[in-house]
Amino acid sequence: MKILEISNLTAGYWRLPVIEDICIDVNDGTVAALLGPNGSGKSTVLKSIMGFTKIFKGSIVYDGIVITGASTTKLARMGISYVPQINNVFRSLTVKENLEVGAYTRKNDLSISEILEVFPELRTLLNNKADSLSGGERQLLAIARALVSNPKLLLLDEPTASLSPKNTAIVLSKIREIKSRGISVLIAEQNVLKTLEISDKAYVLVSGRCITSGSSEEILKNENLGRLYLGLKR
Amino acid sequence: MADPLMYLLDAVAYAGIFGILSISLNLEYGYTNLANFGKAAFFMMGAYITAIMSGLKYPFIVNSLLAILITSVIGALTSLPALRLKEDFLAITMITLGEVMKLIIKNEEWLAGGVWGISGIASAITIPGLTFRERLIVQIALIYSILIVCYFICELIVKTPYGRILKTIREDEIVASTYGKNVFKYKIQVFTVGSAMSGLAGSLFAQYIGTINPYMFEPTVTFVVWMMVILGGPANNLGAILGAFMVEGIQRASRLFKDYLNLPLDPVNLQVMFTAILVITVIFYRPQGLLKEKIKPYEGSPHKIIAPKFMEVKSWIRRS
Amino acid sequence: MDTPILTAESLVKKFGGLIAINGVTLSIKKGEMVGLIGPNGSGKTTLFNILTGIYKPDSGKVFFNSERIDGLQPHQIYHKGLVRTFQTPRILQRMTVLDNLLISVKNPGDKFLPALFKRRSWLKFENDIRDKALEILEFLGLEKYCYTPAAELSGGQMKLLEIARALISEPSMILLDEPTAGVNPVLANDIYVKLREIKENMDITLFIVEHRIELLMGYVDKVHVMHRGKIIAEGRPDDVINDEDVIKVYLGYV
Amino acid sequence: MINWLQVLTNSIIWGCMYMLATVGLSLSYGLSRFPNFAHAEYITFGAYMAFLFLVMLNLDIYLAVGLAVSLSAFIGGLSYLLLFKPLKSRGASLVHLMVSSIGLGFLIRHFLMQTFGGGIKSFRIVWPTISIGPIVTTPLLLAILIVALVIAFMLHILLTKTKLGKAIRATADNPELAAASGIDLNKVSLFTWSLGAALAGFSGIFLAMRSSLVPLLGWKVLLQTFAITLLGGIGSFYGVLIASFILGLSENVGVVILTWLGLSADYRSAIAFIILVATLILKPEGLMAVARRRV
Repeated sequence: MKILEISNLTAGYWRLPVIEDICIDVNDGTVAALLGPNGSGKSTVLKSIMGFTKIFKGSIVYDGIVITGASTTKLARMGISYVPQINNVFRSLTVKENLEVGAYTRKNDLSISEILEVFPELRTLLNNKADSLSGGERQLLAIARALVSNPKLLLLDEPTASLSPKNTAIVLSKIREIKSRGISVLIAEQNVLKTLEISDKAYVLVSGRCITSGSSEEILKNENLGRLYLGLKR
Repeated sequence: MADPLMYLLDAVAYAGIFGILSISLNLEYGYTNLANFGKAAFFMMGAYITAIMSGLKYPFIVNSLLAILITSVIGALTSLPALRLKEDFLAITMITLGEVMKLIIKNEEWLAGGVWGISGIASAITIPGLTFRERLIVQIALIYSILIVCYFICELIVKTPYGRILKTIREDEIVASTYGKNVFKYKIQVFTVGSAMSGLAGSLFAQYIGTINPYMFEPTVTFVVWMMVILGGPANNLGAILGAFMVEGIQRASRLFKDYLNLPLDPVNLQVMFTAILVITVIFYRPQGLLKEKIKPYEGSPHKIIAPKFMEVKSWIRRS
Repeated sequence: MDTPILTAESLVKKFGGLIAINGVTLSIKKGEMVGLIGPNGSGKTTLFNILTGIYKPDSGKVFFNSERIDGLQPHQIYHKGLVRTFQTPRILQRMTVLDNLLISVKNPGDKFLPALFKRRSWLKFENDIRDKALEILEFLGLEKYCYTPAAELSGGQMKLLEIARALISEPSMILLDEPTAGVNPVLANDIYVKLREIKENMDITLFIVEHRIELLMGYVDKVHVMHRGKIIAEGRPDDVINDEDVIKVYLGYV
Repeated sequence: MINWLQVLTNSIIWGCMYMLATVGLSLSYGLSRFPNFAHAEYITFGAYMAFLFLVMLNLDIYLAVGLAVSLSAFIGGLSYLLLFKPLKSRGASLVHLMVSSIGLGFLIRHFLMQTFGGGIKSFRIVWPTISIGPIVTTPLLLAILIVALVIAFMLHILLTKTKLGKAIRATADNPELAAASGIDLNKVSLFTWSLGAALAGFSGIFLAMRSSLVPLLGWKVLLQTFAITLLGGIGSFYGVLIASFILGLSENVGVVILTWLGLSADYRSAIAFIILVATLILKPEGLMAVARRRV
């Protein structure tokens, strides 16, 4: 069962297509990774799913429904959560309030303790302003905020960028835990090897095109991965 | 007014005065993207300087030059802090500046006659023995010759390399400064020129109308000028003048309309409401204005003829 | 040809708690074509912004032609002969392509009074500079658009226009921020051919941020690799490509 | 001898009035990212509606005020729905938005002038004076104080304790992320605009009852509202609270100084202008800037 199916997507901003002809499938309950160096269009794929870009052609199907061009609010209500790479928390709100806003679409009441079980690190910070958190804490909060809405699909944009190795490990272990709760994840990352450890499937993007894809093992075994990744081989 | 021709001539004179304001705002907003919401303030300053000086029996030429000088200096001074601001902050500052200036004029009776204003301002050209209508025609001649001069100055400014830099600032300030232009300096200059023109317009207004009071310079004046530029077409000087004519025409027409149809409406209210609805409609459906900006090389530049020749020669060289 | 044109000495730039540039030292020789690569967020664009005066470094020095330029305003640095292009093309949409070029040249008519009263002197200058502008536009294949409003160009043509605009001011060095971003592969290759020509024939030093590594490697003399605000490798393209550290950085080992 | 206690009391009451008048402007500015110059006319509108119901139709005072405030809210919501929302979705520039808001303001003001006439009107209520120790006040001023404090407290609860209030703050902080959290930006904006206009209308009623009702009622405090908005930091409720009292205090102390200098007390608005310009030059992000972090 596929939770997300992107076919032949060409999208970008204004008149410049950033990604071309991208096909991505995410199976229910799995982690799929978008890998690639900077400028390869990973973020653009996620933003296109979330309705932030201009889509020139192609289609996006989520949970059996075509969502190409749907409004961001509607997508959020359908169970897609998104963590942008930057500006991913409400800086002027406290940690608790961030979580409460994250739970905006939930019908039933949110129990903060539920999410704090997954993110015990945030427990002591509940009344701090998000602005005052450290980089690692803020990233955890961003993910927690996206999770409290009980999404079916989580889109993560470079969650480990500019984090220390220790914080990177924490974030990655959280993603594993998220997967174990049956939530599908599509993660965009530059950090290839660490990401492949947690993902089931990966797509390598270079200059806006998908140059290779396959299960994580296949990708890892590829001897030419390094050169491929740098766009030196096609 | 009983005489329809007089009414028409009066409207024409007003349109001329507002045309000057309109092209000055066009220089600031249309070409340089400076949102000056303080037009009424500089207009008022020009008018009051002329009125006060006229009371001291100075001739119009001196008064108007002084008005230009003082408004440009005050324009430059206010622009120093204001122009570093973003568009919305600049708008707020300028609109409130107008209110403060009005406050001063209302309160300083010794200087500016307070709320009663100043009357008996001598007109610029006094030829004895003319009828009222003839005097009006002389006025129109004066106003329009100044309008034409202002128009040519603005056209000249925007069709030089200097004007090209103004447009660059409008399009992208960062590009302008990366390519070696001191953006702030250009903004101050434009603001100064714009203020000077508004002061001149105010000066003309005072000598034309003869009596001024603070209530003639409400923020509606600023708004009407904005209306002219937006309706006529920003970054098009002819458009700005066309806008001045149209807005003035619409305002007068709404007054006539009221008279003939006997609508139970106050003409001023009808005018303002109609203008407001019109400006909103234009912003909705034709944000670029009636006359669009012409994006082309300047008129009369010898290059127009040279360019195709250049291409011919180039390709000829390549072929041989 | 071994004199350095641009030297940066231990530059540091912090944004709040984030250290964007962490002690960058580099030196670029006159007439070289140098690439700058590195993963996302490694500080490449920030470095450009420091070099061109958009940001002030927290510490460190920048020398251009042995003159200290850190702390100068962008327009002052421009007048020293150091020009840049932008990643997302910053073209002036409601102006003709030709005007987009001409704004970059210092013109006697740039000042208010000369513009109005010394018409003859700047008109003459305009005519000369237009010929040069047309030459550059022709070199980049844009000559038939010279009177088109720039908003009507395609994305790739806008990138070319940016390069043209930098060229016409006769700089001694151009910083190019991803000259091929959003451009189709064929045109991207063309752009590099042109850049190489510029370097060879016009004696202009080029410093290029690029994410199309393959393309870049085929044309440049030297590459710097940035990671987490530091230069981690530099050298000839072949050496850098085969440098295990570089691949590790990209794959996320480090 | 100057009764400083009286000056302080007046400052607080003026602060309350300014707070009511400004909150809506600041919130809508933070949310929609442009200054709504028509806000001043919401103030006038509320006052005229109260005049209509209270004096012309002779309704009960509470009913009349309630109706007037609701109608102000309606006008605020309507101007967002019919004017600013479609303009924003058409990608109107900041300048176009500002010009349209000025246009809307004139439309409202002259509509009122047309309907009610341009002259000075009075609510014809004579307020007895009450002396509390050395302070002289009227029931109206006490009512302003109480209403403003109650509303400030309710706003505090709304913004920090309710889902809607948090959604408003979240949207002002980071609209993209708010949308990605499932917040309906239009709904939040509509609510904020209506609420802001309602409070402005409320303040208008008080302003008019305190002195008299004129078509320029709202425009006269435009300078003050913008000074408070910018001093407090655009979009910050607590900023507005603090800035209102700062302005109230500086104006009242200023009036004392002006009289002492022999200048007209009308110059009190110039004090707001000085504060406005000083803020823009020294600290353009305001006292409590958090909402507007545009990189």
